[in-house]
Order: sequence, then structure tokens, then C-alpha cells
Amino acid sequence: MTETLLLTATLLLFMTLVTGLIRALIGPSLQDRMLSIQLLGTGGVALLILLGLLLDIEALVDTALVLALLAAVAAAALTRRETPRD
Amino acid sequence: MILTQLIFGITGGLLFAIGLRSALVRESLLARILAVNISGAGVFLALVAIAYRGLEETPDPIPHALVLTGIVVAVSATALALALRRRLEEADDE
Amino acid sequence: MEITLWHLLDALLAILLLGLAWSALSGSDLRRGVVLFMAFGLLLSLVWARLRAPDLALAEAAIGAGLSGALLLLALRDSEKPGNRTVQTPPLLQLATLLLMLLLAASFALAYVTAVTGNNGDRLAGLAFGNLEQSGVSNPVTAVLLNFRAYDTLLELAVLLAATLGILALGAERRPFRKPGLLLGGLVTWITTLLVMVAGYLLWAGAHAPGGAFQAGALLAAAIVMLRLGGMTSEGLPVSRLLRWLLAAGIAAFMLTGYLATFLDLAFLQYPEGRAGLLILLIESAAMLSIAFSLGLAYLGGSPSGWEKSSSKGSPS
Amino acid sequence: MTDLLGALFILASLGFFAAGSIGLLRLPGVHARLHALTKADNVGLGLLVVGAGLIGGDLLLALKLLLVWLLVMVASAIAANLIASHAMKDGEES
Repeated sequence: MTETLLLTATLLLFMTLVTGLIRALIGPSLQDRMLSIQLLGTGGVALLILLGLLLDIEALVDTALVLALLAAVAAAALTRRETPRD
Repeated sequence: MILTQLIFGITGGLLFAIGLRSALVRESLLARILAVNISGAGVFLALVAIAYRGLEETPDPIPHALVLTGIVVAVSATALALALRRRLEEADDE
Repeated sequence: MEITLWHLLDALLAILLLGLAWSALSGSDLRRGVVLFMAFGLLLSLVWARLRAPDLALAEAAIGAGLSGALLLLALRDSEKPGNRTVQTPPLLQLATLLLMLLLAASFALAYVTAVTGNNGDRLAGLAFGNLEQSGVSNPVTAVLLNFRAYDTLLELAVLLAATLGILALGAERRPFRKPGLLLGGLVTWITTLLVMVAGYLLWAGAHAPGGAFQAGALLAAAIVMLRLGGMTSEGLPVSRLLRWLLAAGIAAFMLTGYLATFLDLAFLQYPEGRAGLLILLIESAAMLSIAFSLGLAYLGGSPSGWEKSSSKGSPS
Repeated sequence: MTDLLGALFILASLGFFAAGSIGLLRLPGVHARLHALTKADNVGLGLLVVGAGLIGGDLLLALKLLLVWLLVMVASAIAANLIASHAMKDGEES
């Protein structure tokens, strides 16, 4: 019973993430697309937690932790500017 | 054969084909680098699908170890390719 | 074959993977391609989780979603002139390419079906699980990587070193980044601390749970990248000879252990009984450092500033 | 009982995730879209973490989940700020 509920929740969550990814497809700006990646990052953390419960793999929570940490690295890589050429 | 294995096996094959085709026909170097990566991901997916044994079963660890080394090799090869591309574009500028 | 909700999830994941790959590779906007590729990497991490491969999910979360994304986003800044290298494909060659693709697809399918259906019950997996107790660790993936197939991992580190040497040979690194604002400065401080802590945890956990040198190395590399993005020009990556030693540490630890084993009348890379766990941890620590600094260097896209100076020091003038 | 309560929390979280996705699609401009993302999704994840903690029924796991949620909140807040200021500077330059 709980398993079916959780699995349904996983499917619904996945569908909302797919909806959010349309923004990565249509843009228009690079920042818009990056927002979509951030959404997928947060949603991915949620999905990993749900999968961890469903499949009974505790290490998937560690994976969620790593995903959360690395999402910020990508955002920083996008926005940092290099020092001007002399 | 388990249905999940079949689904991801076919997906792996298709990813490999999509990536290979783009790597051959695209002119942009960056697009080619992406294509080779996707092609490699297809092979990884097929390997992990082979290792899968079912919802409750522990999967085969050997393909997992292979793919783990593969992921690291793929990222280092990508980095080398990107550095080469940068050098190439700079050479075109001169 | 019973169809369940799980198969629906599998099918959705598969379709989205294919859709993302297709749209990342079609269209001429490279920025769109790179962002969709990052989404593809994130999704792949979820697929590994679904296929019960948490070791891979961890590595992909660090590398596919973070490091390669950062690498590719930076590569977008190097302008690419279109039309310079247009490839005109003659029809005959197109036909040949199509035939080649069909041939490859057929062999791929054949290999796959053979691998999944052939030799039921008599697989390497049984051998790996059977010998797990003697391997020194209880995580089967780590046992395969560092014990049963240690040769593969040694050669993999050699490939990594070769790629790093290639990058070092290509000239100087990118220009450094601007000094960060207050907010980013704070982010850099706490995120590098956390990354190093989680890396340490994963290295230690790798013996009995998903984790190990590869995942920990990728996280340390992310810490180095974060320091660089924060405008630090020398922190994180030691210039001078120390960096050379660190880059070769993984291979050195492997070779040393391997040759020491031969002195004890064992085969190359065969661990003495009862000492496997400790030796694996030592090799893994060295491998982690090599992987971290190799990937960190890869991110710079060239040799770090000061590299030339330190390399001419040793050579006779 | 706790399982059911946990499942309720998780179902409630879905509403927030859906709001985040729809907001990302429908709101005009980068800066408006940031709202949808950082607010709705973080609340959604919070509810999901509570639900998962209840179902998991393990204190250590619950603490780990809480840590993940805190990390996501701080990281996404800073990422959103970085993207917003980057978008602003782009607007000035062009």
C-alpha cells in the first residue's frame, strides 16, 4: 500500500520535472535554461530520496547530498567572469 | 530476460547510435564532444542494464566497476578534448 | 511478464533520456546543447539509482551533473567560428555511414542479447560474491575495483595521467576569475569545507558501502574547481614538484604494492592474507588524490601559472 | 500510521513541486521565474523530507535527510542570487 503510494508520488514528481525541463528547451536566455537545471537538481534530490525509500538503498541519500552540493558549483561556473585581458 | 533490462538495453543502443551519428556529421567541435559523451553513456547504460537482476536482487558488481572507471576516463578525455579545442580556436585567431 | 508501475517509470526515464540526447545534439545553439547535456547527466544519475547502482549514481552526481557541466559551461566562452570547417558529405559516403551504423547496431544488439541471456548461472558475479570475504572490503564494487580487477584500475589511472599530461602540454591555463563578492566568497568557503568532508566520508565508507576513491576524488576536484571559481589563483592546487607527486600518487601506490607482493612470493598485485583491507585503503587514498588533482587540472584547461618555472628548476641549463 | 502520515506529507509536497514547474514555465522573465523555483521547490522538498523521515523511521536517516534539505536551501538561495545578478549584468551590457 505505502509502496504503491510512494511509487505513484515518484511518477507524478517525475512528470512535474519533465514539465520544468521545457524551459531548458525553449530558453530564451542561458540563465533561463540554467534555472531549469537548478529545478532538475532540487527535483533530482527529491527523486533520489524517494527511490532510496522504495528500493531500500540508504546510500541514495548520500547521492542526494552530493547532488545538492554540486548544483551550486555549476551555477558558479556559469556566472563567474574572468579577469580582463591586460 | 527482465523487461527493465530490455527497456534500458534498447535505450542504450539508441543513445549510442544517436551520439555516433552526430559525432560523424556535426561540424561544431563542441557538438562532437557532446555527441561522443552521449554515445559513451549509451554503452554504460547497456552495461548497467546487463548487471540488473530485479527490484530486490543485488546486481552484478563487475559491470558497475567497469562503468565507474569508464565515467572517470570519459570526463578526463572530455577535458583533454576541450583543451585541444580551445588551443585550436586560438590558433585560428592568429 | 507482468507490467507494473515500475515499468512505467522505466519507460518514462528511457524516453526522457532519448529526448534529451536528441535535442542536445540537434539544433545549432551550442548553449542549448550544453544545458540539455547537463540535464542528461543529472537524469543519468537517477537512472543509475533506479538500476540499483548507487556507486555509479554517486559518481555521476559528482561528475555528470557538476564537473562536466562546469567544464562545458566554461568551454562555451571560447568562441567557435562556424563555417570554418564545413564538412561536405558526398552521397556515397552517406550511404556507407548508414550501412556502418546498421552493422554496428546489429552487433550491439547481438552482444547485448548474448550478455543478458547466455550462460545462465555461470557468471563472474557468482565468483565475485563468493570471494568477497577474502577481498578485505564488503562493498562488492570496491572489491572488484581494488582487488579482483586491480589491473584495470591501475591502467585506468594511467589513462587519466596520460590525459592530464596532454592537458599540461597544451600551454597555459585560463585567465583567473575576478575576486568574488561577499556572497560568493561565503559560498566558496563553506562549500569547499563540506566537499572535503563528504569526500573523506565517502573514501572511508567505500569499504563497506557505496563510495570510494573515484567518488571522493571527484568531490575533491569539485572543491578545487570551486576555489578557482572564487578567484583564488593558487589555493587548492599546489604548484611545484608536489603536484607532480600527487598526480602520480595513485599509480605509484599501486605499483609499489604490486612489487612488494612479488617479494613475498605472491603474484603482482596479490595482497597478503589479512592485510588486504589496509592496503586497499592506502591505495584508495593515493588514487583519490591523483584523481582529484588530475580532474582539477583538467578544469584549468592548461598548465597552472608557475608550472614552467618549477619545471625548469630541475633541468640543467 | 506513521507510514500513512508520511505518505500524506509526500503527496502534499507534490503540489509545491508542480507549482514550481508551472511557475518556471508561465512567469515572464528570468527574475520572476526565480521566485517559482527557489520558494516553491524548497518548501516541497521540506515536506518530502519530513514524509520520508516518517516512513524511514530511523533517527540517523532523518538527520541526514534534514541536512540534505538545509544544504539544498542554502545552495539554491546562493545559486539563485548568482543567476539573478548575472542576468542583470547581461541586460546592462546588451
